[in-house]
Amino acid sequence: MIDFGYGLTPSATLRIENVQNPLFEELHRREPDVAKCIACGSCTASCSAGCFTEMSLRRVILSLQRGREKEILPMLQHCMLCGKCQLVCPRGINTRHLILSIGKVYGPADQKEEVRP
Amino acid sequence: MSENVVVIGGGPAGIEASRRLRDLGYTPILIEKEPVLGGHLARWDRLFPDGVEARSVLDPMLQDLDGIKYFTDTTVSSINRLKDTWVVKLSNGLSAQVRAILLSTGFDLFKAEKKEEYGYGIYERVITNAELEDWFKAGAVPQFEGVHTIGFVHCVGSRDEKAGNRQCSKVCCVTAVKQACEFKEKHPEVTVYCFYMDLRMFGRKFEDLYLKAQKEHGVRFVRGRVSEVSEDIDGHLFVKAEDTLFGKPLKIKMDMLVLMCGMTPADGTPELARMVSIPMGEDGFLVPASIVGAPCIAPREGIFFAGTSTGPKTIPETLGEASAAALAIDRYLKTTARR
Amino acid sequence: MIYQGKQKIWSEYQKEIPDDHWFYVRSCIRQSFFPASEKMFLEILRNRLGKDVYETPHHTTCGGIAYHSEAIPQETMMTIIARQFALMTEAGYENYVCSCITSFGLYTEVMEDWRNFPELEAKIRENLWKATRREFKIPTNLAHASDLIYKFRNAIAEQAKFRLVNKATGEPLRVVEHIGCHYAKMFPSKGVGGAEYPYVLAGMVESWGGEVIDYPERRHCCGFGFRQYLVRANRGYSLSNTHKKFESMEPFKPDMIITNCPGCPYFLDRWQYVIAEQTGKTYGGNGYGIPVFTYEEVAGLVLGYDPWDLGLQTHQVAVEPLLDKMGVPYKPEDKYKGLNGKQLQRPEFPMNIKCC
Amino acid sequence: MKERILAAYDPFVLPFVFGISFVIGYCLLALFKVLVQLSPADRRKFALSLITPSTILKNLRDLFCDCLLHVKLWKRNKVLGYMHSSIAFGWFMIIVIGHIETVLYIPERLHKLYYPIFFRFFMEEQKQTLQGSFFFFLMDFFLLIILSGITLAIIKRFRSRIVGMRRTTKLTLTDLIGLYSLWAIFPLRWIAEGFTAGVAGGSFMTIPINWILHSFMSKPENITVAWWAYSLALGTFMTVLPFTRYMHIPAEILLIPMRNAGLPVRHTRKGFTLAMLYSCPSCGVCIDACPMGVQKKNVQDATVYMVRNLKRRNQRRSLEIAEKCLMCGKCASLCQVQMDACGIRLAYRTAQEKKNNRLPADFSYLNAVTPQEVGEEKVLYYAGCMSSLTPVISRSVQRVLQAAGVPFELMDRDGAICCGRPLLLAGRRDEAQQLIEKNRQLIEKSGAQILLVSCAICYRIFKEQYDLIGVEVVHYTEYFNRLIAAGRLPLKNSHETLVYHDPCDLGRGCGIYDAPRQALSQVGQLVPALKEREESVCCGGSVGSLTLRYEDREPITRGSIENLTANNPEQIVTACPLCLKTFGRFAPVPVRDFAEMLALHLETNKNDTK
Repeated sequence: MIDFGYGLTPSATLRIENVQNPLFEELHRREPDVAKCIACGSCTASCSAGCFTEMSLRRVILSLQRGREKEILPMLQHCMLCGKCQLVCPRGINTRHLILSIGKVYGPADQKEEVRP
Repeated sequence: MSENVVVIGGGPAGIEASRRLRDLGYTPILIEKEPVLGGHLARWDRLFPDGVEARSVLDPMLQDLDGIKYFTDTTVSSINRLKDTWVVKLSNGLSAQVRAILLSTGFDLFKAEKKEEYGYGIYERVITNAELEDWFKAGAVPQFEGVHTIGFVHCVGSRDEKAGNRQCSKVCCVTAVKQACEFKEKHPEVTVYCFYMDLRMFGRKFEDLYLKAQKEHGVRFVRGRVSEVSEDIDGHLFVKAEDTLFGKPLKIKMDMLVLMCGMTPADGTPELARMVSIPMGEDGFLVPASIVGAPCIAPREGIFFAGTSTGPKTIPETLGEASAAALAIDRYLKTTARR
Repeated sequence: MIYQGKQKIWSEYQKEIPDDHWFYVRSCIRQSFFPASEKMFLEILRNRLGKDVYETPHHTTCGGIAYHSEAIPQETMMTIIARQFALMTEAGYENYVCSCITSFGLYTEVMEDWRNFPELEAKIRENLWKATRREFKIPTNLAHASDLIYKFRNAIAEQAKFRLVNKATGEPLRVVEHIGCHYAKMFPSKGVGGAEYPYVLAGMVESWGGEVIDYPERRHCCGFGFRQYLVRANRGYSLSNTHKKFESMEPFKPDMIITNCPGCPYFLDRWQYVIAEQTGKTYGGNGYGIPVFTYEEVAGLVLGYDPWDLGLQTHQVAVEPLLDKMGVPYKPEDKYKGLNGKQLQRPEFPMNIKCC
Repeated sequence: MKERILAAYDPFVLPFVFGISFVIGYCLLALFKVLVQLSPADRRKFALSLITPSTILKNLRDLFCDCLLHVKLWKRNKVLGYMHSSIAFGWFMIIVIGHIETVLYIPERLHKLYYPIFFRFFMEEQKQTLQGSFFFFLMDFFLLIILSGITLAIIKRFRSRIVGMRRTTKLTLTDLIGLYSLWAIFPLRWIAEGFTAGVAGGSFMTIPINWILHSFMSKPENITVAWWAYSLALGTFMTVLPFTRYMHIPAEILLIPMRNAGLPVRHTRKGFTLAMLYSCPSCGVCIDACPMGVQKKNVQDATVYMVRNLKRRNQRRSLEIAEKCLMCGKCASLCQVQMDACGIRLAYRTAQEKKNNRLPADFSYLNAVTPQEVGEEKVLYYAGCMSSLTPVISRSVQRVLQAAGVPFELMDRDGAICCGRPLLLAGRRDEAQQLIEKNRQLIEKSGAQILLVSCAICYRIFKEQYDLIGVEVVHYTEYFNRLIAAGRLPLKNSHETLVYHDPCDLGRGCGIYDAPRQALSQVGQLVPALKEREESVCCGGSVGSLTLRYEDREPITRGSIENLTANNPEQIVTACPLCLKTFGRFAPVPVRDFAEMLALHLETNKNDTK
């Protein structure tokens, strides 16, 4: 292998047709509101954690829709669940339950089995 | 004998205005260049926001044409001013002398092939909103083998100076959402994308339809204008856009792409405008005396407008304006003394 | 693919290309990258077709590389171009043909600018006068050299000794045509066939028996991009661009690539080597690359010129597999012989991409 | 008195003996299970409480008042109170008197479980004595009391509205068996004792029955049939008891001392929680109490059904109910056995999150927030995150403080760190603890001695979980009321009619009901809501519910507003930003914050910049 001093840069292009989404479907089953987002950004603008971090619920939802679940953890881990986003959401999305559901559906995929009825 | 009024253009605006004029005691002479009346509405299958059949709106109108003289397959050869009247000569050899003319010349769908980068007319799987409507009407969406993903491209030829149309066509957003829902109803397994710049859900229940598309049908909305379309070796489409909410370019393989062609001024309108010496707007639509206060009155005596000849409108707006135009004509004819 | 749809678009983008009497200007870099190409252009037009093509040793760069690398300001570039026009005017020509796509784009842009801003043109005239005491007329017709080959493609086809056809199977060769970005993307009406579905090279391929491939990244830039290539730290972008195109065309199994720009064939050719070295991947089958040609080289091959006289040995990607497909005879032992018939040094072969 | 049946035995006692043995055995096992499931610390705490004199007294009082007299129920509903206490106390007295009689007349038979119960069968009255008549009278008197209670119960069963209940619990099959056998016990006893009243003696209830019975059937074998029936009813009732809601009768005896020992809910169905689950009498008070009940589909989510699902180990439903609840605490505050409904739900949520949440939390960014020096003389005001969406609150608080001349400092001018209660309510206890710790540092290091809080949600967690040393946490309703009492806040009374809404976390959560009312009475005329104080109806906006959708919260809010506006107040006043925002959406009259109301009525508006 020759070192040319440069190399191929990975494509920044989103390829969403390859998004195989059983996880997103599971999330949608738990919290159907996830489909209602109109990306207005009210949640992000009012976010208590957003004062200090890059937390953006709008972005989290979009990332999940685009199959980029790896990008959500750095944001969601800062959430204090204060619920301001739920108060400001014009579509009435149950944001807190959405966040809690994301925590159960996504996340480092090792770990425990869900309590089954 | 009742007074004649010439109505040019037999779409919903022309038919509705003719019926109202007849109700007011005039004899409308309705001229339509196509073989049938109804304009674009005759081609459409279902209407937003509730999905009522276009037929259910148009048919009652077409069954109520008594007292209206209408000529299909007919165009206007010339219009001349004679004292306080207009002499209208038709392509079928007839002519009429009237005091009022209503221009309800409507619109043409933007010619999708003008947006070369979308490949309409080059790639089989790129179709227009009107063609999809044809398919819905025929009751069968053509089965390209294994259609898994389809996309709707909003603003094709609208809000696009390069395409010669700066204006928003107003109805395409909600039409796209309506068609996306219809498609999902027929083929729930298909993934449907809408590529939009803004979603202009201005009308009553339009937002509900949008919500339904998201919530019930899982239609995926991507904010970003499609930049180019190409074909892969199997004939699938490659669609490129920027996901502007995500801030990244996006590429997606599609099995079908529907172009939401916007409204452009009808081809024949400038010629008619020239015949009666009224100005055309910069955008190619007719210009009323006051766009706010007198939207159906031309700045020339005896000329009136209705419908999309003065800019994009929905069906209810068009019908409302047709009635308003009929009243404006009636008032004009009654207040100007007849010689 | 609906072919008639493309034809319809092509019919809307037909530019006027005069038949004869051209003032020819060369490209800065093609003479070293593809040394026989410009010679072949003159050869075909003058000797094969009997056209009047004038060339003067006084012409220079158009300034494009410096301009696009932001090394010189616009006015300087325009003045350089004005001088070129002056040379044409002095030689008594009105039709200007250039070998380089960057130049073609720049000439188009400058002429368009002057049309829109006459005061700018006046200023440039003044600059030129002050600097060189020359005056110029704006060319009546501006063409890229590929426009002329396109125009005479059928005449060339009539004299063809070989066709872009697989001799063994009789099938047309599968050809990727790559158009330089500056040919028509900026001014679609100035290119044959427009910007979206350019016909200039596709027309040649069709005339000479090949089949054009319409692959998804057909419109994409080759990756040259001036600053992307000229600055080494940015070369990854350039490489990635090229890589993207090859990945996209790979399923179509192209036999060859034809180009009309100085940079494109160079990068499409050389980056195949770099990609092979970095990823181990080759695109041409059997460990070979996809051979990349200029349109003059292809015209030369079709007309039966010796591949080594066409300078094909300067390509990184071996052209022999294609020559074999077309049935063009060649002597492998002559590949690295100099003009004097003496064997030059054979190049060291790379590891991952097969060469001959 | 003389023993009539010398064997002191008859086969008819067998059903009863079986029943009572079974129920005692079962209860002992259950007791053992509960005690084993307690954590060692809790067990120690419980044992200690059982020998603490003050707790012993309290236990006795509670057992008497709650189990026998149903004092709480009396306060709430006299008919229901009478119904329950008549049966419970009456039955208890019959058992006690039966034993006294046995002790008095034939103490050697006391070891036979059934003897005091069937005393009248085994003994005969030889000659009438005053003492005998007294006991006969007492027995018949309490039987009458019980029968009156049973009559009420039967009426309630078919016409619950008569006793003031809108919805009652849907009974299970075993519940029904228990119910009917319970109903049968006392009429059968009446008949059985009536048969023997001729020989065994009786009083005003049993003697007349004796006459009537003997007028048409005097055969002695009928006597045994009646006593068999009585014993069978008792036996049936006791045998099914552990599987019915009547399990609450023995369970409460355990629950009361456990509760008085101050044990916390630690598990979803073990230990203390299990004792609570056993103690639920399925009375259904929680059904009407639940604000979600405005929608019929939510009735199944009332606490009584949660208990039932937990008992049946129905995880899916238990989880649904646990996550849906608004955590307003109304059911718990009305519950006869003081079921910690919210505590159990919270335990459920916490267990769920512990098991299934796979996203770690990281609040290290909060390190960037440093304590500000406030000093002792200033009040530290924490507005809370919600208040940034209701700026009227923090602005009004500041105006009132300025008017009263109280020096203060805002703790969260640049965005609040959440108090942690929303996380806690979502079951993320450890994460909440991180925020609590951070806030505690900020507060304690500020040097302030008073932390003023205007959000009821924050206030509750500050009170319950923060354990702030040297800092008094005070809600603005209390603090402003103090200022008024001290004459530092001159207010003018507009005599507008106001209704005050008790926010769940402030009222039921922290027991603050009077301070806001006292203060508000200075600026307007308070009118009562239909239900208020501990029965106030949640606004529906609560962060307590995890799964309730926006569209399902609206009916709750409207229901709550209906409750508030029953007496046509001109304004609604609340003391929680979330209630303010929630009511604001649908209320037909202006909704004002408590501080806003005071600020609007400040006498000297010198500082009023409007």
